[in-house]
Amino acid sequence: MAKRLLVRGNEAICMGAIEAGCRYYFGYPITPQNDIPEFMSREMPGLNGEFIQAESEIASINMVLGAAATGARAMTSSSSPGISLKMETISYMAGMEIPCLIVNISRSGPGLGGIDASQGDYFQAVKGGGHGGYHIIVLAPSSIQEMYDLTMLAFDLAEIYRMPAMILGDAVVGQMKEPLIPHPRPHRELPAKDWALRGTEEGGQRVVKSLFLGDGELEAHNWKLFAKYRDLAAKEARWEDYETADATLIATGFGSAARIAKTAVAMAREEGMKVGLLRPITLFPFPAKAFASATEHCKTVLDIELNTGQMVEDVRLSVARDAEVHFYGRPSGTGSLPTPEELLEQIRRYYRN
Amino acid sequence: MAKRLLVRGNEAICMGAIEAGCRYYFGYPITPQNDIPEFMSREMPGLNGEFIQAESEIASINMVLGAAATGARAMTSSSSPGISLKMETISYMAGMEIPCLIVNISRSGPGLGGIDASQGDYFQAVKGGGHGGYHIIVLAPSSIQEMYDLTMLAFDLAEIYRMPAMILGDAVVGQMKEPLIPHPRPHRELPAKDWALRGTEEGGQRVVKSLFLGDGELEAHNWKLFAKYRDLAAKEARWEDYETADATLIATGFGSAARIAKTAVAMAREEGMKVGLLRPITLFPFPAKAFASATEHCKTVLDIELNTGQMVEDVRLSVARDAEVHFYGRPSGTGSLPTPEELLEQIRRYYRN
Amino acid sequence: MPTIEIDELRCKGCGLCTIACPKKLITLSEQINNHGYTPALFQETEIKCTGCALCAEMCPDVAIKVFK
Amino acid sequence: MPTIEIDELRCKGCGLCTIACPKKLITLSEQINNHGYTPALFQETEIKCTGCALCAEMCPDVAIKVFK
Amino acid sequence: MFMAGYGGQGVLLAGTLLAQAAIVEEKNVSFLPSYGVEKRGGAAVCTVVISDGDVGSPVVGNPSVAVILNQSSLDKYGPRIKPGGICIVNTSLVDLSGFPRKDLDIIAIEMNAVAREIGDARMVNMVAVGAYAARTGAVSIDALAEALKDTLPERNHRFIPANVRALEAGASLIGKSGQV
Amino acid sequence: MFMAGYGGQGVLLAGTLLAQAAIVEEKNVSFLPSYGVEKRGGAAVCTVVISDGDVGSPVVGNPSVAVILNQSSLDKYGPRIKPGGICIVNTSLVDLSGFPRKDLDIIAIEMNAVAREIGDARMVNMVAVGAYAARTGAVSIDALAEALKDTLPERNHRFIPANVRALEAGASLIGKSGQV
Amino acid sequence: MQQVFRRPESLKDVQTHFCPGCHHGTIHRIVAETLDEFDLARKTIGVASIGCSVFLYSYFDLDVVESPHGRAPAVATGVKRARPDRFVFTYQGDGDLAAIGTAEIIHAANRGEDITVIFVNNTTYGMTGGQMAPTTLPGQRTSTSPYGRRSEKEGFPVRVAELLSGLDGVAFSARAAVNSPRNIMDAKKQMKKAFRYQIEGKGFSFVEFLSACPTNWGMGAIEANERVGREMCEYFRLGTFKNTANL
Amino acid sequence: MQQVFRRPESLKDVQTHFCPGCHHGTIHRIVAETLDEFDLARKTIGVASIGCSVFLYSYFDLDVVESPHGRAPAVATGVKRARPDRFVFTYQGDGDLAAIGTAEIIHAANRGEDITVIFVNNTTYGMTGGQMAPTTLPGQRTSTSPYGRRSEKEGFPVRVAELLSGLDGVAFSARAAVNSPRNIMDAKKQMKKAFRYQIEGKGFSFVEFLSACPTNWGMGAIEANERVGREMCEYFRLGTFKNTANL
Ligand SMILES: Cc1ncc(C[n+]2csc(CCOP(=O)(O)OP(=O)(O)O)c2C)c(N)n1
Ligand SMILES: Cc1ncc(C[n+]2csc(CCOP(=O)(O)OP(=O)(O)O)c2C)c(N)n1
Ligand code: SF4
Ligand code: SF4
Ligand code: SF4
Ligand code: SF4
Ligand code: SF4
Ligand code: SF4
Ligand SMILES: [Mg+2]
Ligand SMILES: [Mg+2]
Repeated sequence: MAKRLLVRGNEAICMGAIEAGCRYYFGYPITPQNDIPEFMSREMPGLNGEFIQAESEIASINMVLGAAATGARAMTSSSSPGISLKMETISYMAGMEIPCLIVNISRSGPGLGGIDASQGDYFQAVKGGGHGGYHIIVLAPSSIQEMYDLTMLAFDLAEIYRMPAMILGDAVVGQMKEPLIPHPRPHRELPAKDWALRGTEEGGQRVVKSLFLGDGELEAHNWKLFAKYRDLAAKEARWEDYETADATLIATGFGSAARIAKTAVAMAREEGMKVGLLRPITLFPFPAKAFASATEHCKTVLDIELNTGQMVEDVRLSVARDAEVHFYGRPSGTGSLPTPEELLEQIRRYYRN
Repeated sequence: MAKRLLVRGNEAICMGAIEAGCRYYFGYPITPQNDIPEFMSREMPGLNGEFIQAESEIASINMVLGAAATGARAMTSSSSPGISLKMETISYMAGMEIPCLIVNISRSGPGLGGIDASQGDYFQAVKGGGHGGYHIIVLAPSSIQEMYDLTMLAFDLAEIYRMPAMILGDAVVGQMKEPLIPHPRPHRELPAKDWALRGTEEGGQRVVKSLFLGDGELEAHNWKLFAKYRDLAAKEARWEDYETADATLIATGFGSAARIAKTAVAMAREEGMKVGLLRPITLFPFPAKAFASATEHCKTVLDIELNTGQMVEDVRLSVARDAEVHFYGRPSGTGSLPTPEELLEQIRRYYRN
Repeated sequence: MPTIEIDELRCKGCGLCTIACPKKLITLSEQINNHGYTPALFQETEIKCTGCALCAEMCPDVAIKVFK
Repeated sequence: MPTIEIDELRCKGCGLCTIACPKKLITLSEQINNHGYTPALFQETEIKCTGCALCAEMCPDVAIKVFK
Repeated sequence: MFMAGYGGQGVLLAGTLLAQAAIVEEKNVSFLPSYGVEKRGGAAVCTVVISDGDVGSPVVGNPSVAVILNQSSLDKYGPRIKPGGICIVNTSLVDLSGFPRKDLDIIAIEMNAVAREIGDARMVNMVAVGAYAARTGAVSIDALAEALKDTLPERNHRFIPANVRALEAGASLIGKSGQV
Repeated sequence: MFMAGYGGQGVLLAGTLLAQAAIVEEKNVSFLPSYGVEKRGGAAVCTVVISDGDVGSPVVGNPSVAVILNQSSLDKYGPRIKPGGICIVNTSLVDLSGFPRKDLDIIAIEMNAVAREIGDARMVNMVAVGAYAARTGAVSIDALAEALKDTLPERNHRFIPANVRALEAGASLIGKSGQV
Repeated sequence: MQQVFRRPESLKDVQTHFCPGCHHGTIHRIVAETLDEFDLARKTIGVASIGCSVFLYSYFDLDVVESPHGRAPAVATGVKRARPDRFVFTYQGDGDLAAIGTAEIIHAANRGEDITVIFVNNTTYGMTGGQMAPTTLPGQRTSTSPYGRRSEKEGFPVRVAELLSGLDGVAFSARAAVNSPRNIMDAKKQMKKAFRYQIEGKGFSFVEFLSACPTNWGMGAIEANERVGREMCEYFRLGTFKNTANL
Repeated sequence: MQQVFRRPESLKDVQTHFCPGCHHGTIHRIVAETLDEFDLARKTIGVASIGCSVFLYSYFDLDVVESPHGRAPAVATGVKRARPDRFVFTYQGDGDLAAIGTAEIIHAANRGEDITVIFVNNTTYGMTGGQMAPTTLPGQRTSTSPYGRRSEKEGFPVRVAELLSGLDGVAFSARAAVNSPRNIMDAKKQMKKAFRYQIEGKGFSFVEFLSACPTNWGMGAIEANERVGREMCEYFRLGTFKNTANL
């Protein structure tokens, strides 16, 4: 057995980022993700990298924009209110086709809200909280190993598709510690960065921009981005399938909620109920086909989220027409994390043999 | 016939706001909505109001927050990138239950994009581009008279439901001139502002905040907000129904796209096709029931948007299960505004007798 | 005679009053109070409290009342 | 002999060169060019161009070449 | 109705005037401007839809009437005019010789010359509007004259007579020859 | 397994140690901390799930074992313990007299006293962990001792022997009486 | 015998969440005393910022609005413009005011808004666990400057009171400390002056308070209190930097 | 006969979109000449801001990244940290730098980032149609100060070059104008000094250019050019405000 380290989720992201070759971190403090800038402030100097605690979340994402425009792997991290502040620039980076990693260890809202684990930012992450109709890659880890692995994947996908990628976590997966098996960054074919700025002595002029004023230019650019999104959906949708084959009820959810739900599903199985779990790992692209095919035979879906209902819309848009989608939400705040026992109760409520 | 004035859309918003009693405007320049701050900078001083061109969009929405927290009617306006910057504070205001008006005369994106009419900000406006899972009221005028009327309505709904309201327009309805019939603000019962700050000499302490740390407090607050959203959906959904009664194809869309589509529908009718238009006026609350009942009999819906597909998700979530929803999008940019002739072509494409 | 009163439940045992008192009449207790702090104790010796209120001025928790 | 060359198509007729030339050798044309501007005209009189390039320095559109 | 020229030719003012005149005549109308990003020298384009009933789309794909004030506008928008439609062209700045469409009612007017004749070179837009009004009957010259009061800022009301002269000059060209 | 106390009692360190020991024993484990917003004086709570197979939910609604280090934790979390579960209580700070549940295996240890006895008042958490390990067999004391190396920062390795003593003291209380 | 020192009326009689020896408590009291002195409490609207002082409303018996991190001066601008008859102040930390809120403080100051800004400089982000702030001293170790602030990469501490006094809109700008009874007396005087500027409608007034954060400095309360006098007062000079009306 | 004045090489041979008499053109040329002089063009990454100068890449033959409105100094920070071997400059208007971008410029300056900032102050928002800027002069009418800037409500024009020179991280700060051949010569010298600071790794350098916007000032080019000398130079003093290495 390889050496297993006991690692906090936030730190697993840092370890994954460093293994992925990220040497530029720009951030601003906010609970519950402070472990990330703190870790990076310790590590970057020794790795010949740069750590800047910027004057704000807006400045940090713009530093990422600048560093990443030179082709470097760069990242920022924050939590919900801080992520909201980055929306304009994220839209720019999507339009400019700049790869980078944004980590959102989200907290409960709206507004200042609280610092508890929450999934209230699904819409913002997945539909595009910024203006102009763009998308970014969104990955939702539900274990510490995934915090590490998906961080590496995020950097690669971002480069392959030339777009920002986000890790969407929360205080549960961010603060939790679990065994982690570090491993070298897996090899993936990456395209040449023939767009990256470097001074014209290495060739002709390069411009990284999102302004398109020629007749029809911007529309064509939008359809080009759209084609990438379809490509992503076809090639990069990822999900975990747990005992859905014979299920008559499929529970779903992402990240920490799915993690809790999985135990509820196991408990239900122990009680003899045919229940499975379908957990989207990529929220964008959403694994719509997995839902479509699973609901070919299983007509009851129970979606569980730490909010008042967000991913449930994508589930409804994905399932077979005659499937019923139920929702159980716990918009989070102090003392509002659901327990497996509670979710089992919900499974019982909708379960039909 | 009452006196009709030829008025630009952006100015109709100002006239509506002033008639609605708004005396506090805070904004920052951005095309194509500069008529709004310019109009307000001329008018506010004479009305004993305040106009501030703030240092940024973020500062302006926070000035709105401050003024509105005292119970005053206050507003800001901007366009897409500037609206993205307001996301954090809009989430705060939703959480703090502060009424106000935000105008988004949106432009083409993502990023800097261009200044052409666009509907790329639907998701941001309707799903909540900020963090934490909140909603705001979103109204989508498609004529100059509506720019005026819906602005007044927005202020009233904002106060009744204690939440921010948005007018979502674009350069077409913003820059277009049409006859406007000004009229006194219609009477609506408004609740007392027993939450507005005024100094304790007028009673006990009042606090306007979004931080809730007590056990279960924040979750309860979220469900309370959610109940308002349901209430809104039940009571305040508004839409225009144009010849849908016998239609076998219903076109839909909002704002300027719907305006163009309406002519296409009329052209189709002239050709003898049974086609109608269902235009959501409130985007949040989305008139889901109108779609559900219209698609009881009409099974083909054609949604037209100036983007790559956003409202279409709400349409799909609303229609009868066996209805087919088609989408035609023109993500906008210079030279990409669709024409009625072009939309008629699309109607023909999906029309079955 | 001037004196002070320390609110044991408000006191967080920071000790700032102990250095503020020119007469050195305040010390920290050895005992932990309900909140886990060792509160300040006022004890006159042959030197008496002047009611100068410097201790109270220094107290971040407004835990000291001064009488004169 | 020093002289200048004005690129008629680049010139926007702002006139800044006309005030910059110490010899007053530049005036604006009455004729509109292709872009709708009245371009600058260089015309020596008995006073000759010194090639000082002050006109060119002032020109925001880099429409003037100077030879010496 | 669709009008295109370059910035400075008064396209937007002309469109606004037409819209205001429609209001004077108690018609419905929409005026939709559009111009390039650059403040100067860009193209200026507007669409005015006048109707007795509801105005639907303010955007028109194939206008039945187009007023074209400069060459690039003809090149760009000429092909879009509805077959059988009317195209009023400022031949002071437009060379029609290369224009291929034979299915249009083309009304060629040397508008700059006409404007100069009546004494104000800037009145090209008014000449165009006059010609348009006379040819289509969409609005009357009287309504246009009336509308000038609401369209021009107070301080420019002294120019109203000159504007009216230009409107009339434009109209008279149609009147004279029926078809120029 | 669920442990609760107030900040400063070392609840999170204890939880981490347990998790690390589970790793030493090649088990699966998750450690989930949670603490109040205030930095000081707030409650400190953590959940450690140890399993030979996959660890599912790191959140446990009704823990089968709870270690309770202060009064407010008992009041708040006591009712949640699974019927028939184990509740290890620090009776130095907790008064069990008002605790109503009779369906639990309650192990009362005066942990502060025990810690003081072995010479370091701060070792309450280690006493608790020792008792927990001995009672449940979830991890061995050896594994815990081993895990201390990874859990404590290098500069605190000199305290390892004291920590081990505290672990053993806690364990021995179970060992001695089987059931305290 | 008479009570010569008592809790000011506008300060609620509750336990704060501040750490032992945290100067926020002292500064709260000074603000409350000044409000009482001018009999302002009942016509005041306070603007809370995000930081350890976020619970302003829990401690002050005033109407209070919360503002997003760094935006308090903009929020206060909105409040004051809508209610020019009210007394309006913000209370902000150094992360809040001197980092994310830089634009808002500079422009509210430059506009000369008739508000009072109370600025608590403790050279760190207290609430989030002691990260580096724009006011962190050179060499100071924090959780995000683990090797000490390196001025060549991270810049020098910003002297806010001086910076603002360079703006024409600022009427009063001063720096005070609360690390000794004597400094506390001076601090109260500065606070009073600042309040008088607003009361008399004379424009933007600003007081920076040097403040200890024992918890994040990793020090005991007394040691932290001493650091204020030893290290902070040296870099951040106490005094009045602008006093246009000589109040 | 020899050509003694020619278009600098790093300036593309194309027509700009600038209005007649707009000083952006002149400033572009000065920047290009200085790049040429130091032979920097091919190792430079330019950072464009949002304003009339947004098309930087259309006019300069350089690698260029666009930045969101006001954020150019943060973008440049990212570029420079990732490529410390490249020459990095931002080119920003007064709306961009002195309003929305206040926090970014102050903190990049305070960190002493090794970049050069070219700041074009034309007392208005040019691109969006002439609204009031933080640098608009008292009494100046703009489309959002239709009655003239009222300093008591809208504050005084911000003197950015002076403000920045108060920050320890700033190595060089100067103000120049391009309204006369003589001022243009001086402006070039300031530009050269600023570039040398970066070339020699000596820290943050900044040049403010006073600039005419005839279109939005509602003036002819010559009149606008004169206003720079008459009104602007009076309020915004030309000169060097900081020159730490005395280059
Ligand atoms: C937009 C946003 N970013 C970050 C945070 C996290 N945050 C909370 S308080 C704080 C700063 C606290 O420092 P300071 O302003 O110095 O106040 P102190 O606690 O030191 O008094 C930060 C960054 C937040 N709440 N919102
Ligand atoms: C976030 C955002 N807000 C506003 C705008 C609109 N906008 C474009 S350029 C500009 C300012 C132009 O003024 P300035 O920076 O002074 O440059 P100038 O055009 O005068 O050279 C503004 C506000 C924008 N593009 N993005
Ligand atoms: S009042 Fe003065 S003398 Fe008395 S205890 Fe306090 S500080 Fe000491
Ligand atoms: S200063 Fe106040 S809180 Fe601190 S020890 Fe003295 S009485 Fe207690
Ligand atoms: S070079 Fe000198 S003298 Fe010759 S035209 Fe130009 S300014 Fe005049
Ligand atoms: S300065 Fe240049 S653009 Fe202006 S008139 Fe002279 S040559 Fe033409
Ligand atoms: S963390 Fe620092 S600033 Fe916050 S309450 Fe504690 S001592 Fe005060
Ligand atoms: S608007 Fe002003 S700044 Fe912009 S190009 Fe024209 S003159 Fe220059
Ligand atoms: Mg602080
Ligand atoms: Mg400008």
